[in-house]
Amino acid sequence: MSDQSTYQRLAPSRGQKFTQRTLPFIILAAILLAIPMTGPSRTFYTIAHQMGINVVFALSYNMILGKGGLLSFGHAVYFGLGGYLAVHAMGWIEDEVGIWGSIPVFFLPVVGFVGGALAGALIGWPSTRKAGTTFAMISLGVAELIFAAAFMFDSFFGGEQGISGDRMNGIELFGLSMGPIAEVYWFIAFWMFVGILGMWAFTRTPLGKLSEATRDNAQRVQFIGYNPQRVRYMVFIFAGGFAGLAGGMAAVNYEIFTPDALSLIPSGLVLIMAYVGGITYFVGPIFGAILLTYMQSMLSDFTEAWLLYLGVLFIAIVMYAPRGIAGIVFGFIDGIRGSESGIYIKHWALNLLGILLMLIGLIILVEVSVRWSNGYGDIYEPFGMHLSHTNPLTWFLFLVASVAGIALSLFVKKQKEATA
Amino acid sequence: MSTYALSLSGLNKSFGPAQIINDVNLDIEKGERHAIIGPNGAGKSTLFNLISGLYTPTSGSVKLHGEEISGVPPHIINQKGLSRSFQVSNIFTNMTVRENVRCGVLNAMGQGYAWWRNIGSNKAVQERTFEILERCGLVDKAPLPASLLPYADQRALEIAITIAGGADVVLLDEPTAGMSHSETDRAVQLIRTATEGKTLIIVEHDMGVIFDLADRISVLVYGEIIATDTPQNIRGNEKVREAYLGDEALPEEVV
Amino acid sequence: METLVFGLLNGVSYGLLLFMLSSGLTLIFSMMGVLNFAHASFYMLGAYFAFTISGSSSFWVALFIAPVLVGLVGAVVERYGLRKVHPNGHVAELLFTFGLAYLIEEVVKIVYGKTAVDYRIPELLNFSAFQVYGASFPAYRLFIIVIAVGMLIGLWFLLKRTRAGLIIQAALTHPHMVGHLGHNVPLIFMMVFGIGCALAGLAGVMAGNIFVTDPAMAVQMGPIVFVVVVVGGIGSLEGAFVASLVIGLLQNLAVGINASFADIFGFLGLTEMSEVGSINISSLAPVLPFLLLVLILIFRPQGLMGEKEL
Amino acid sequence: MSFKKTAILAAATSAIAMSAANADTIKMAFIDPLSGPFGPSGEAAYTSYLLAAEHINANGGINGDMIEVTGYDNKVNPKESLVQLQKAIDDGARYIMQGNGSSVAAALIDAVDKYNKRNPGDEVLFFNYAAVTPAFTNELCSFWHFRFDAHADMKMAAITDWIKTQDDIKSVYLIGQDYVFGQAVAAAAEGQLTEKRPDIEIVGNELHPLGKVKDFTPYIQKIISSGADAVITGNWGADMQLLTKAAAENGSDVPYLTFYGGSKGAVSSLGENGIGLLHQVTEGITNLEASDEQYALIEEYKERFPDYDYYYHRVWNVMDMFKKAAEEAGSTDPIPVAKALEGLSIEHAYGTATMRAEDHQIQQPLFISVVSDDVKYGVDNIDLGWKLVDNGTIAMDVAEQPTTCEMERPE
Repeated sequence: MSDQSTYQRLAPSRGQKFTQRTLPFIILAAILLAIPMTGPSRTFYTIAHQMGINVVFALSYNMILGKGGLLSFGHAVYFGLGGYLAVHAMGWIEDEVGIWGSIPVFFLPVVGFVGGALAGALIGWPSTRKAGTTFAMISLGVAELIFAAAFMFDSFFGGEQGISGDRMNGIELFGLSMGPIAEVYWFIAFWMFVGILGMWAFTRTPLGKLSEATRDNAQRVQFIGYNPQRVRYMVFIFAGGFAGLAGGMAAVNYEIFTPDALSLIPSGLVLIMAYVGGITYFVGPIFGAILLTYMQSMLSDFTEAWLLYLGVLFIAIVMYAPRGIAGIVFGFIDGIRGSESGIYIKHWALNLLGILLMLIGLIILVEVSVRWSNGYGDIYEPFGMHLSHTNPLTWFLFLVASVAGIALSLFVKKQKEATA
Repeated sequence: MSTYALSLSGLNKSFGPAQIINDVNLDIEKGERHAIIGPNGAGKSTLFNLISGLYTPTSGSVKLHGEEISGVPPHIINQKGLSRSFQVSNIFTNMTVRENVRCGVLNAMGQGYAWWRNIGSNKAVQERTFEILERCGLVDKAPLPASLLPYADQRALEIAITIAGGADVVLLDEPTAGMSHSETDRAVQLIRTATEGKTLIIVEHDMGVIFDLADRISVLVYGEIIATDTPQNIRGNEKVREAYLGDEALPEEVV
Repeated sequence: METLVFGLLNGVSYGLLLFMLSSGLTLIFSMMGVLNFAHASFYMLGAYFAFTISGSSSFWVALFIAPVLVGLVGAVVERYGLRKVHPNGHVAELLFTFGLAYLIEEVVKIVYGKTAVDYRIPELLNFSAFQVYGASFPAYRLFIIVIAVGMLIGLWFLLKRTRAGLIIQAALTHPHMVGHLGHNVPLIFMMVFGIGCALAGLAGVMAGNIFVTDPAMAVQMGPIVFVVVVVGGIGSLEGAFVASLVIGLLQNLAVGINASFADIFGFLGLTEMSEVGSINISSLAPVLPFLLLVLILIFRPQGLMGEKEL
Repeated sequence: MSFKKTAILAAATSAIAMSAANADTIKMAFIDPLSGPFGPSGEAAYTSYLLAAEHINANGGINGDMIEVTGYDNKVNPKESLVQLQKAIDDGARYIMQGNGSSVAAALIDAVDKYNKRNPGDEVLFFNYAAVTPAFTNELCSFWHFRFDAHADMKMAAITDWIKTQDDIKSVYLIGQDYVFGQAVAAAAEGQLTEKRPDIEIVGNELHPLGKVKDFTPYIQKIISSGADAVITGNWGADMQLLTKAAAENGSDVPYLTFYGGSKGAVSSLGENGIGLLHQVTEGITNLEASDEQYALIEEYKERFPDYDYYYHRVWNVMDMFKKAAEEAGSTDPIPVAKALEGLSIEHAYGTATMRAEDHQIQQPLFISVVSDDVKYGVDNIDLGWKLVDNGTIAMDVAEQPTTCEMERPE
């Protein structure tokens, strides 16, 4: 018995396993169950569903980017192809083609998974033989190719119009007619949970670990008896499958798929989601997906220039925080637990203040410019201030905020260097 | 015909006009500890790359336990029981030490490319990982990211990954390069225990290590093996002395 | 016959434009390893700058000033952005330029609006150069050819006949060697990036008025530029030149062909009725460059004339 | 991905907003492109809705309630449109206006049907002001959908009737956008030409990708080398403008018979070359004889939105008919309004418009006009404008087409 206890010394304890692995999922499930009890609005549901889909999509992307080291510019292809297959399946369910009549719409994400995985298996075979920039370029080429080809094969892609379906057909499962938005919630929540759990479990499998090993050092993987191309290929199929799962969720949620779903735009967005969230952490893309979806649907109501803020955020993350939001959050937690937490918090707070000041400067500049450029005579009026482009106060505020923010950041940087 | 653990015959490798390996013939018995020495640029690493499958020979053959392996991809050669280390640390930098070793263990434990099992629930894998870590003195460092290890420990991890798969033919490429004296002693001890009962082929510059470990030594100069013999005989070999003249005055220092 | 002549004429002028645009990226990519995602954004900036300048003075001023401005923007981006990201590797650089492309597009939307601006061909060149088969060939397209050839000669002269050019050439194939020789590599990088962007800007000045100057023009052109660079091969301006012409001709000739798959593969039993059979060759035009890209990457990763694999 | 232009509207109509403080607002959602290649098409219609709403509000609103029009940018993408529809409904809109792109309209009709089925008592209506694929008021007709523009077959009938009188047109080239609408136009042209002028040869039938072609030169050169005597196209937005631009550059000098020659920039990019050649079919043009009020409206629009021209006359028809229906029904709820709209007629500036009850397709006179330099109102801020051609008025009953619609109506 002593033998066993020695090797188990390295494995996490039962308590650690519970707090690090089981507990987060229990909390997630509890949150998902609790949300409808708060009586959310239609708007809330609309955004929450989009978040659920994006969370799964972004996590699937991170299977290849963060865990596999493959930068893809065409991940939406698998989302789209999985989604298309699911929409077609929705049609087959409606028409009761073959055995489809006996399959509930609730399980369409599985069809999406199969579609995405098949597409991954087909396209991944030539493209995963290479990694790095070559892979990135192939993914771009394939994405453009399939997007362009989508307009030629109308029977599958439906041309400009896309393919529509009706989710209120087939067998009802769990008493869900899937019609009203509040019923769709359970569908999205269920599959989001399954998707997160599935992809997390994947990281714990031998293949999941080998994927990380291949990312770190493909050459060495060969000398522990594995073919890195095969590892990449298999991981790619799974990533395609989970992207397809998200596509299947989207198919049921929106009841339509158009060729644009395969284009570079969603592929770029999922890249930004994963990267901004933090690709080195499993939860990173979840943060990113939630933040981006929020920006996409809520921030876009407040400002026309939300994509500009997104671009600034993305570049700032690439330049100053390559571990993303998750890196910032976990870094902060480690920092306040660390031995010099006092200094750490001070630096952190000053930095935050600096960033906020710069952000204020940026917001003033952008919002005033947007309205000036539109020429509708609209004026930016935060907190009752009347900031037009002719008002000196506008430019004064912009200058003060920006300069103070930059100065503060530089000051903190100097201080950090001095203490280090 | 008795099968050698490793047998090279008429091996040639050229890159364009440059002939790097020139008609190398070498047979290594099972269980033998064989060292390859030679001046810088002699082609030692290229030889390793040819044996381990990273390069395909221009001509000639490489046999592992009598089976032809030239032109076979590295991972297949590894599965057939040949493992190698690298001159510069070649580890999985963003994973922990334990995960590094565990990856090395997977294939031998029949895990294949499994995606349906929890890596943590396989007892045999955990035991084996622990055993390797313990043998390489890395147990205390197990939860650290490999990139944060001190240099000597990275070298130890390099060896740990190499032997983790349980290959019976082990190629070590300068395992003690850049180590201090005490670290080197520890490494030699590690190599000795870790390769117990295995066939070992080692490239080293530290002659102390070589003469301490090796049963036989081959001397590689300009891509050719000029001598293969026991350490004693190598020490007295005129051709070897000539080749090393002005490079590293080896035998005297060692004696 | 008419189709062929039209296709050739348009293909060559479009191909040369593509070369003008992608030669800069070939320089940047070969030397710095940066596959600049925002390269087409600089092309867009060129068009917008030219629109602004020609509005307040004239097209001819814009032709000289706009590329210089774009080049300066490029140099600033390299100095204060890319250089900071450089230590984090090529993927980080790629991501940086990817974000930059977003940023430039949004800034353009704010400054110039979300729809196309009315950037026009200068009156002086707005006439028909000659007639073929009843169609007139616009003088401006001829002008594009002249400018592109001029740029080609200028670039050739710069690379082959000047000291800076020799250094750049050396750096194309052996980037790290140049540093060892004691040259100021960061400065060279900044200059090459600036020049590359300026060339893209020049392409924008030339193309913005025959196509459309709108915020989507970068996204539309970007992938094609990648195709040219990758198909041409790393470190090979000749390759980029050939690839540009091939793609220009391919796309223009394809549009002119009035045949469907069924007409060509009819002997295989393909009919107009089937979905594949009814696809027109002309509708294949947008697909062809990417097909070429994927095939090249799989079967000849060093590109048409490159020496290194990607 | 929309930016709601409510703020802009509020600024533009702030005076009215004040007076409307204590009345209810009727929220109307405008879902159309407000950016990209078709942005100008959307903007032109959107600004028309804003002005129309402003006028109704200034005259006391509808049954005392004020109208609020909010723009949602759909980028002519059906999927994005459904996202925006969802958002519009969440924001409280019960009336949806859309026109650009039959692919979008098809998705909206379907989505509105489903929504109304799933959310009884909470219905929404879809006012289609420009998506003219005939199917929407035939086999795909819906109680919740009303079309305020003549559909493709009706417009094509006007064009082919006119061609019937043009003996020198012996061959025709068809070019259009590759989607449901472009296909419908091509089919209508082929069918009606063989019926009315069997001697005319169709020398080309080309579909190009929607909104993606930046240079129509190769297409124009195909047209020129085909030797066609006339070109028929349903292109709109940037696809129309770029087509005329390439036509001018390459010296194509045959009549262009279009649905949407009035798309922003088409006339100016053709310039003088377009005189007597570029034709369009519409429900009204600014240079027709009209009342002083109509002239005042045209001038007010131009003054307010100098980038655009008064083009979307049908937008005023949408709003006027909505107002009249709501007043007749005594309610602004969708179902009573829809029932009142059926069979409703109004007198507008250029004739009578009737909403045919059986398929919800508007019936009205159509006008064929051509680019001319002898006009009261120019377009694109140049001196060229649209002038009625001889015998260019097609009476309502002539333009009328039969329908196959079998509509399901709510209780």
